Amino acid sequence: MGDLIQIVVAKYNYWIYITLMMIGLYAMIAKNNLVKKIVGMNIFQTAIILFYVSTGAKRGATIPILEHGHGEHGAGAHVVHAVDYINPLPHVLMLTAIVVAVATLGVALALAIRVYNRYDTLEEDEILAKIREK
Amino acid sequence: MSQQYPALLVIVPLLSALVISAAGWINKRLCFPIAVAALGVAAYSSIGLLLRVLDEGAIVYRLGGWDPPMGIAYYVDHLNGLVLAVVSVVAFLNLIASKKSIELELPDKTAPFYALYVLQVTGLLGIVATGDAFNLYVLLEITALSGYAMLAMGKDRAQLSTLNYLYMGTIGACFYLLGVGYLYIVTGSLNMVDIANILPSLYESKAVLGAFIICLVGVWVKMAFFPLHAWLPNAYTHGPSAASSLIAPLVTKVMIYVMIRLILTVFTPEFAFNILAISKPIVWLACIAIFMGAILALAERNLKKMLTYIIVAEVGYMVGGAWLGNRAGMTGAILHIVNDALMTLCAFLVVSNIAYKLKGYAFDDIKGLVRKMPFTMGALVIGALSIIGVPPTCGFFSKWYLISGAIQASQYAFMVALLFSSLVNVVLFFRVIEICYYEPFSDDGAHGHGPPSEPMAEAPLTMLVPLFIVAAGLVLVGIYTGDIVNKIIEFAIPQGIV
Amino acid sequence: METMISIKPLLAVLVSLLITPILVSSRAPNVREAWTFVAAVAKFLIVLSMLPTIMKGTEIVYTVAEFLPGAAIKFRVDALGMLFALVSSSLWIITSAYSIGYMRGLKEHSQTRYFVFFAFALSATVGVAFSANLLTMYLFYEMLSLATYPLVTHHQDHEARSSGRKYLLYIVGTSIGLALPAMLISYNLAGTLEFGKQGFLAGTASKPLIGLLLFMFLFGFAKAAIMPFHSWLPAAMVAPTPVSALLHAVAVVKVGVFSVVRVLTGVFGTDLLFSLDFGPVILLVASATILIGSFIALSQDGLKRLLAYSTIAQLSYIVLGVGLLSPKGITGGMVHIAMHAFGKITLFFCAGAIFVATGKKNISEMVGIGRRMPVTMAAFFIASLSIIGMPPCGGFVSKWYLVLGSLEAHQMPILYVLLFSSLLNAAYFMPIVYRAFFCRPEEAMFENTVQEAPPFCVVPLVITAVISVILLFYPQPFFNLASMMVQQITGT
Amino acid sequence: MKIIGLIIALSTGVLLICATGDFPRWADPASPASTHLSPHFIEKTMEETSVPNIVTAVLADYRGYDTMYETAVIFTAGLACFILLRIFVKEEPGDRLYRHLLTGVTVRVKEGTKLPPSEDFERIDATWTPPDLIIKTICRFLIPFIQLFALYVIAHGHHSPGGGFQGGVILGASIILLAISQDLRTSVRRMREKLDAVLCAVGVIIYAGTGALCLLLGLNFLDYSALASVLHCDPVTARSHGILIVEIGVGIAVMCTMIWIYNNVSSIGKYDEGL
Repeated sequence: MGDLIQIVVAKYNYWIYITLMMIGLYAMIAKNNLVKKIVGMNIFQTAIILFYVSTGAKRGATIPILEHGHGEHGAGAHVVHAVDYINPLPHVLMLTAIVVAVATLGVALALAIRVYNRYDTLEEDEILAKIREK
Repeated sequence: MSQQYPALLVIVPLLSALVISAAGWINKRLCFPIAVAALGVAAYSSIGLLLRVLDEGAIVYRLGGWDPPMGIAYYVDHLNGLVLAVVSVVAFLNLIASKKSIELELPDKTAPFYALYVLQVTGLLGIVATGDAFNLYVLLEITALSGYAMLAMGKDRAQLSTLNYLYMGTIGACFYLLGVGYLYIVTGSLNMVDIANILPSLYESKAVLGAFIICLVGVWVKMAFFPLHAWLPNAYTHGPSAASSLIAPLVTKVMIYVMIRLILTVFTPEFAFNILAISKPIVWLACIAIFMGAILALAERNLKKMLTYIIVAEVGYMVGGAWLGNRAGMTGAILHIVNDALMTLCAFLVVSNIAYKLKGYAFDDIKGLVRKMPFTMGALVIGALSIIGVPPTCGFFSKWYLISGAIQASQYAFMVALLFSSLVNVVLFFRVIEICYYEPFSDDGAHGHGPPSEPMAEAPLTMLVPLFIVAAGLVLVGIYTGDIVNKIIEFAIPQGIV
Repeated sequence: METMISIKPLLAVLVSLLITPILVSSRAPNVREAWTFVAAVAKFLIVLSMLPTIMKGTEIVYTVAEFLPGAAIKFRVDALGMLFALVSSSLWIITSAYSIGYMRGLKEHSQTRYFVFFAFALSATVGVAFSANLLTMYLFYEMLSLATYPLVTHHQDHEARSSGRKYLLYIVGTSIGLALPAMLISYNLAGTLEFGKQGFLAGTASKPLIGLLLFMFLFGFAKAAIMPFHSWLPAAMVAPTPVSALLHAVAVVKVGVFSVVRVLTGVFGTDLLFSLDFGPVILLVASATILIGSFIALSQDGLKRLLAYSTIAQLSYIVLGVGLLSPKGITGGMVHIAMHAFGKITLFFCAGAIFVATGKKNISEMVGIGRRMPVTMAAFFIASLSIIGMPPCGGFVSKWYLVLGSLEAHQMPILYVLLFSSLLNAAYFMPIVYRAFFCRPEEAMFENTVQEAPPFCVVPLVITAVISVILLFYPQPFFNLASMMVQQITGT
Repeated sequence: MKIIGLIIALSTGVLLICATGDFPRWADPASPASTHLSPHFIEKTMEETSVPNIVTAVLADYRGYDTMYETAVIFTAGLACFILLRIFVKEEPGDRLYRHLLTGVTVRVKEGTKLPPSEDFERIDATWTPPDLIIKTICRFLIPFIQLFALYVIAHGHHSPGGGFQGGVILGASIILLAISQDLRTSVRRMREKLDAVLCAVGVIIYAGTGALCLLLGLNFLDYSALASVLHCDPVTARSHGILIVEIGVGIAVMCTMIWIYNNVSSIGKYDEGL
């Protein structure tokens, strides 16, 4: 039991993101309401963003913006040590992923509006029933 | 200039898509020529690129001038050189063929549609060319978003099915992204070749296994591999003709390419086939996919929807072929990417011709098609023969390699599944041909002289000519299969796979 | 064995394909028919021009495209292929003439389609004859199946539709379901598909596997109409008579038998079959087909259906000849390809001529027809003699060699099968002829106004009947080719 | 469906949890992610691109290609919302309502007739509600500052957290705030649909065009050091400037796309009063 707690604590970031991801995935599959599915999708994507960003963390390091940054480059520049700054790459990647998530959300909402206009409901079973009636 | 082909291939369409979108606000008639020019350049440079690859071997293009693990690089070898050429040519032909149908189906939104079309092609080309695992994800999303938008412009329940596609597509892409994240944590790299170099020491790692599985499942969702296929038929059926005839031939095929790339380059065949013992179950899954695709297609009374189920079965062909783990199977899978793209394009162009001239493409609507649209019908027959796998059309030859691979790997179930699906395809297509040929019936005595001839109502030339080119391509690719295999695919498969 | 590279085989195949655009685009029936004739004659001449080379023992080879080592699209003309190509291309000329008479006589619809697919079918037939390997043969085999589908369903009514389904189901179903995998397995065993003198499977697989492959090939080429995959043939008789005549008496079924023979000799090799003792199996299947086919023929009233069952039985003679695995038997089987072709096509022509002139299809309605159509029925008589295997007709030669072969192979039961089936043949043909000529005037079912069919119909059937007779006295072209082939196989 | 969903979600979770077994501990400085590529970025950025904000440098230069497509993705989304929702009906049949701004009198105009062009009248929907005065005034007051801040965020992306995306979103939000606090017609008057849509494309064109310019100047696509000859500076500074140019492009594209998406979604493509 103690071991398990140790494992969980050492990697708690992953446990949190996976829990969130499972919630999102479950909502996407099991929810009947199309907008709730979109919400689930967003939770899912956010969980992944959380996961990536958490991998960038580095104990004892600060945000990846160089001090004394202004001006000089080349020979006169300050020596920079990698251990002092956290990993910038996941942040960059997640900036992209956030944008993608927003874009997907926009399109999903637009589609949901179209569906609502057509069927007057956002409940999937009702929509399917209406389609079957025709 | 030939040094810059890899960039031109993707940049020209991207820039043109933007220009089209802007030009649409000024003069709508500008959009189509720009799109044609852009895809023409893309097709030209992709073919030029393929020829260069044949001469010089793999080409690395450093975007931004940064060396690969730091920056993003395009890595074009024989495998993606071939796929690039197919994608750009298919997109180009379909664009020309679709002009009229876009104008008919979406009269006031041609400009954004062309822009999305070209963006979609950009995304597909980028996916194929890129050598960076994360870049692939971004391009995947461009492809997906433009695809959703185009498919949702259809009639009936298009929006609903596209929304379902969006959910599934997002899950697939997110799974892939997760897989890349896992790989990044254990390797620290995003470049495919770099990852492959680091991985051998990590083959035992659970993280790599997890990354592989989650990537694979993500890609399977995107390609509609059997139990994950539910989004595909409706989304493709209800979309506008131009969109489905672009997306149906290309998207699933490009996703197959991604899977093969993951197997061959990122995780290496050694890992995928030897260390993981999952080839057999996956081939079994592929068999089920083929069976189910075929059976579901049989139940359809709508030509376009029937074709979508055939796509589901064809995805099974390629996944199974790739996972047979031998050279013949892999050759078959790669060859089938080319062939299936052309075959599906041919079939969907026929559907869009039908949709252009007739009320719809349900079996009831296409009665007597032979007399109304004889040329379209002829192309449908050629496409059907290729999908069935009759020599000398190209479909036969990829099936040949796939079955050879199945025999060599002693996966007889896969062989049976392939033959079963061929037979079902015979039934499917000859049913269609019968309907087009006999109905409506006229039983004027024992000596039926056929129904009274109806006036011919053939689709316009701009739709027919690309269709004929594709139909001829099916036969030509079949005849030159030997060259394609010996000069391109041979080099695309690493020596390690026997 | 010398070989020679020449484009002639490809030309022979393509010549009928090349005219199809002209056929499609031509509006006038005369132009269309003229071009069909030109192509038919050209094809025959090209085939004929290769004959001397082949007789000298040289083989003509031409590779179109190689897509796998040992599995190219490749032509090779040897004695066996030459024999078959000669038969089919010469009969195309005659059938073209007959088609014109028949189609015009009945004012058939969609004649363009008819002639186009006929041309396709002939290309495929010659393609099969000249194939150098299993792949090429399969290619043309499938092409033939598909090209004949529109011909079978020419009438476009319910009956044609269901027959067309049956036709495709049997032919394409077996070729994809049995022949294709058998071909692939063979390729993976031997690494080649090239027909060899003594096959290429020897020493590559165990007896059960060879047996399985034999089964798959034998039934996979369902055009050979070996029971139980025979019932497409009677169904396909809904087609117009020239189609039945050329395709279902000559081209299609012979392609099936030819393919079986090629596979038995070129893939398995007679030595392999002999050493593994598979000869009797083939003989059993063939004999069963012969006898059952003949019995069913006895009970038929529809003339074309009777001829169809007769064809089923006769085709198995050829398989039987090869199954004997003795030189004389094989020779007999090969020659039977030619003899049966000329005999059976005459019979079909006659059936068609009767239909054109009187509209009658059933035997029971043909009492006394010999008096109204004496030429037709005389030809019918001669041709049925040929099929039965009696002098003065060519059929006698092939049957004689089959009998000799069965003696040579010490297969006495086969001898009885041959004799008994000849008896059956006589039993179903002779009553027709008898009732056609010898009946009381009040029994005759025809008005005096009934005339012979148009000359386009009658002349071809007279020609083929005459050739049937000539072949008894001058069987050399076919006979020599057959014996050459046997020499090549046995090496003696 | 619920049970299937539960099973799928749980099995995915279990798979992913198991796979984390071999991960390095959280925030471990010795993890491969922190030792393989990132040291190069951290230590060389200043030297190679002259940008102190490493995230900006990696975003717009090392992985600038990703970012270009990221901008393209957002553009695609805008285009997608537009094509899906926009309705180009000339005018719905029925009477139109106009409100006299000074008096608040509503005028109903019969179908087919037109109001004389005048600044005093504003078109309104049947469901029009007057905007709250406090909200309206405060928002009008805030918007310029928000926009100013946005420009700062874009321009200062080299040295502090920020950049084109962040700035663009803030800019877009300012216009959207206008639309929310008053109505959509007001914001569309400030930012016409056509201008907005064209600017969307222009933003991405600035990015991709900069890349293409590098290509035309003889180096690889997006290799900003090629701009040195145009900008008259050394290649490293040219990279820094190149990043600024593309960040501006990103800012424009993101701003306009945000507005575009909002306009289409909030008015369901009718471009009326909006929410």
